[in-house]
Amino acid sequence: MNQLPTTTGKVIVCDGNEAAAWGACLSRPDMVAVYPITPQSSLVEYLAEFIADGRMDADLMDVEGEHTVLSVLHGAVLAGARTYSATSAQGLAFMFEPYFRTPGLRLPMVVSLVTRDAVSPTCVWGGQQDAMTVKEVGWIHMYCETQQEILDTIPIAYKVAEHPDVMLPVNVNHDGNYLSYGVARVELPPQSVVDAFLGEKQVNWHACLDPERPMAVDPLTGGAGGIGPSMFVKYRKGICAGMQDALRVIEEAHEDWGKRTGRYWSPLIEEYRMEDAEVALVTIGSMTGAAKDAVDTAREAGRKIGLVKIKTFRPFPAARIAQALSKVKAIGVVDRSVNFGWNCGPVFQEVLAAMYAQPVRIPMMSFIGGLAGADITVEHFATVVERTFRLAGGETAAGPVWLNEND
Amino acid sequence: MSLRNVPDNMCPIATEYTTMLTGDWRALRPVVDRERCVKCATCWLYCPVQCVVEKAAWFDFNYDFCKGCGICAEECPHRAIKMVEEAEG
Amino acid sequence: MHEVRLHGRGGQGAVLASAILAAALVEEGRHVMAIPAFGFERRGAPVVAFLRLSDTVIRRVTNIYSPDIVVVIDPTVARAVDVFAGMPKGGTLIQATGKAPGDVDVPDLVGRVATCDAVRIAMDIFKRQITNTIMLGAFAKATGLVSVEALERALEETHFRDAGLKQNVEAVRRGYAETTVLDLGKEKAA
Amino acid sequence: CPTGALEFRKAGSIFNEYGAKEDLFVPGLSGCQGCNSELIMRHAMRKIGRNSVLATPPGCIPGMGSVGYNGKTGTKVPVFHPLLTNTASMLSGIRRYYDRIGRKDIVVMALAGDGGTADCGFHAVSGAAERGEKVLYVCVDNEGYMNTGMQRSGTTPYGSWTSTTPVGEHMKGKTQDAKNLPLIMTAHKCRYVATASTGYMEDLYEKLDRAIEASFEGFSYLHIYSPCPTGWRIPSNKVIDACRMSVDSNFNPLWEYTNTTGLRFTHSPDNAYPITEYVKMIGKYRHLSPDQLAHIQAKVDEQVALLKLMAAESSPPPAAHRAPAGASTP
Repeated sequence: MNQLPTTTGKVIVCDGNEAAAWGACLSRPDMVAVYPITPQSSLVEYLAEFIADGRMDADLMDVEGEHTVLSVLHGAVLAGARTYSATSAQGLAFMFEPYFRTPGLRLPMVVSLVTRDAVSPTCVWGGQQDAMTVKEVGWIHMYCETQQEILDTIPIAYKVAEHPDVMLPVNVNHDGNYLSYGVARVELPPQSVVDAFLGEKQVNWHACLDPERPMAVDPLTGGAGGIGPSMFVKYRKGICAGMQDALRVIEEAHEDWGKRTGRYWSPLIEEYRMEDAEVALVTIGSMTGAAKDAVDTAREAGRKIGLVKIKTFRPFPAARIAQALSKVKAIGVVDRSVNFGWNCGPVFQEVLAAMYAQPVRIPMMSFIGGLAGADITVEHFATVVERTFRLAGGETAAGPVWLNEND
Repeated sequence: MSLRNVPDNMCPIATEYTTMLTGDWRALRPVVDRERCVKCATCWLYCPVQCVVEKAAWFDFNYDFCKGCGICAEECPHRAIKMVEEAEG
Repeated sequence: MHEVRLHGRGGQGAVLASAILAAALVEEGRHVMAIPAFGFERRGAPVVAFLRLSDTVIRRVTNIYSPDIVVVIDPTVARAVDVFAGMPKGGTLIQATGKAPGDVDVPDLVGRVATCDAVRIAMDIFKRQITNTIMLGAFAKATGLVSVEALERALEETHFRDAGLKQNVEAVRRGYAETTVLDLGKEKAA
Repeated sequence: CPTGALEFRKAGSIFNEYGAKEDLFVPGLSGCQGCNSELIMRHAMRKIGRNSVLATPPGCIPGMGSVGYNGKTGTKVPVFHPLLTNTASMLSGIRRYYDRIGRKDIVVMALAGDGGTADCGFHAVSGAAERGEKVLYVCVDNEGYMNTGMQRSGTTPYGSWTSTTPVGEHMKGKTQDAKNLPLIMTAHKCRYVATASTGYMEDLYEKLDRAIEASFEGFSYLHIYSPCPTGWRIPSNKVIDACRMSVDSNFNPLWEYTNTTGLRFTHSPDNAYPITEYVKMIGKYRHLSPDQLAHIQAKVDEQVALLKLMAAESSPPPAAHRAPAGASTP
């Protein structure tokens, strides 16, 4: 191995893209495939630099587009490699064909999504429309709140992806602009800690392309009549089972990481000041910090409010969310993307479904903000708090509320 | 980890071979004239299904798989192969 | 908590300056969150970067709308943009200019003015108008929030190497030494 | 050789060398009667052997069962369906990782159709070639999407009937010329580029030898012309005849190219038959007008003239190749 970082809990100051690159570096992927796209570009530049400097012992595949980025990594995983890449928006769209195949082959890859609003209107700024658009494909999706959480979540993602009960690809998502370029204090865990945490890679024990273990990977499956359709169902159910098992494995992996580094991130959802809350906000990603500040301000004014942050969006931790929100009188869900067909945010839609089994129907309202790089400020959250309290007080839910509409 | 430990719902892979008896596609069957065959292997070279079988003094066909395309008869430089109609029934 | 806004022009390194300042502040044991304004940074066009610093964890990842400290690393960019926008009463202006602080035209709300003839120093050191690290020295002098030593250590952690590092260390030192600070008094700061 | 004696000797020598080698596909693949792609697959893998990883992107080759159906496989080496669009990319990833762990003797290869190579998969082929990935890429060119019902592709020749270039009142087959993919690949500085045909099997075997060797050093591209009896409307027993005539008429000239040796014909383009001798064997050209025939002949001559220039043999094609006097390009 080359001169990998020997730092012991070294503190650096970096943006989210560099934090992601460090998370990848510390996870020791064998192969990294890259193609630049705003706002991910500096992330892959960091990877290239790490490899050029010998800090990272990985093969750099600088290829002709995102479709090939994911495709070379499919080949590499089937040959036995641990892999990493990152993309965003139009790159993710171009990657979609192999992206869709990844969970079906149960390839335990980790790919960062630096989230961005997708065209049209043409936009190169933050938003989560890209990641939300691919939520049904079978990748695990985790959303990070801070630069440190990005770095820590990448090794955790490998641990989850390669767990024999899971064997699914993971997207570790961080918000374009605010996290990708936002600079903060980040602690680098020692390499030995990450090595011990991850253990031996387990990437192609289930499916491989190796003359020493010849097999056909992905024979045609299905067709009316015969065993084909039932086999197809079996594999689809297998992915569903892997997703449900992932809920447990994600918690275990976060717990293990916490023990080794002292940083315990909430694995599925984080409950903030929910103890006696009568009103709750639901947030996702980097908006959460400003929302917590707004919650504190409201608490100081004597209002009983809390917050639930969603870290893991796929698999959706429906039971945990229902449990956390079951006692409140109103819920305000803030999205950074749009669910066009339901005229609300996609997170709102999911929380709504999670609350279905509750004996009492709790009023909920959808807020959409932060599209196209817009800022969701503490003041915007004050509006969310106000509207949600009015909802609790009996006002009829109207929505969605577009937070930056009048900025 | 060996394949035995791979759950059968994990992902679509295959290690057992398919067997399809394409011989029943055949309307015409190649028949070798053993007197004329000089074992030049031209039929073997061009047979798309590679069902030509070497015998001691001539080349013959595995009729389980021969689809009856007729290339062997067409290409045989010694006109040692004839395509004859499959018997009905 | 302090909120800092840096104004410059594309190519002068305002964003890099905010990242170096962030690193230096972390060296001093503070928490930081630095965010560049997102746009197409083109050489010469006005550029803004934000930096929040605090002794406790900073949670909000948002832009800055009411900076109590404004650093202007270009002598003429203030003609193009309102560098005082959102500044609360008693705010600090740190301006790259050859003028004395008392000669800088500022609105009443400004409580402290610091000036540094950064372009002249830059021409001495770099032979080019790169004022960003010089103005970090000015920031240290004007605010006392960060030491020159911490800035030097932060420079060592960045991409600067060898001659470039030496020049930038000198830039920070001279920026600190050649900055004049004028307190406009309690009546304005109140 | 009119008596066939030469052919006879060559067939015997290939049989002696490879007859005992294992056919690496199961018997009973469901290629059409007389399928030339099946013939190519079986010979190619017999030559290449078990220490290989094989990609067969969507098309007739997996369609006939090479990757298998419903949990069974048709191939004895590691085999997979890439997407139609990413064959060369997946192979790049496999090869790079095997190189990284020191397993450098594995042949990492594709048996791909023209659609996945020249059309929607071209970005992957071009990118892998540009990066010099150590991959053997065999394109089995049947001039269209034969597996999905005979639609046109970028390599479908001018005038061809296909299901998306039909013959009707206003359109008489394809109105554009085929792209010449092997020539495009020479511009990628591949380690090896060659064209081949099952009409000249010994030439194909020799090129496979050189292509395999080159694939350990860089991108190696072999383009094999493969008439489709079903989609082209050829009697199944006449497929090899058509292969030979496609070469003998210069419709598909045989050549090879390396960076150091340049382009070299492996079958003389001189004294070629007129193109009419070839197209009359093939149903998809049955409707061609004299103008269309003249266009095809002119394009064939143009192509050979260019190849000759590249081979530094710039003498013009013989008069017998020329389009009939007075013919115009439609």
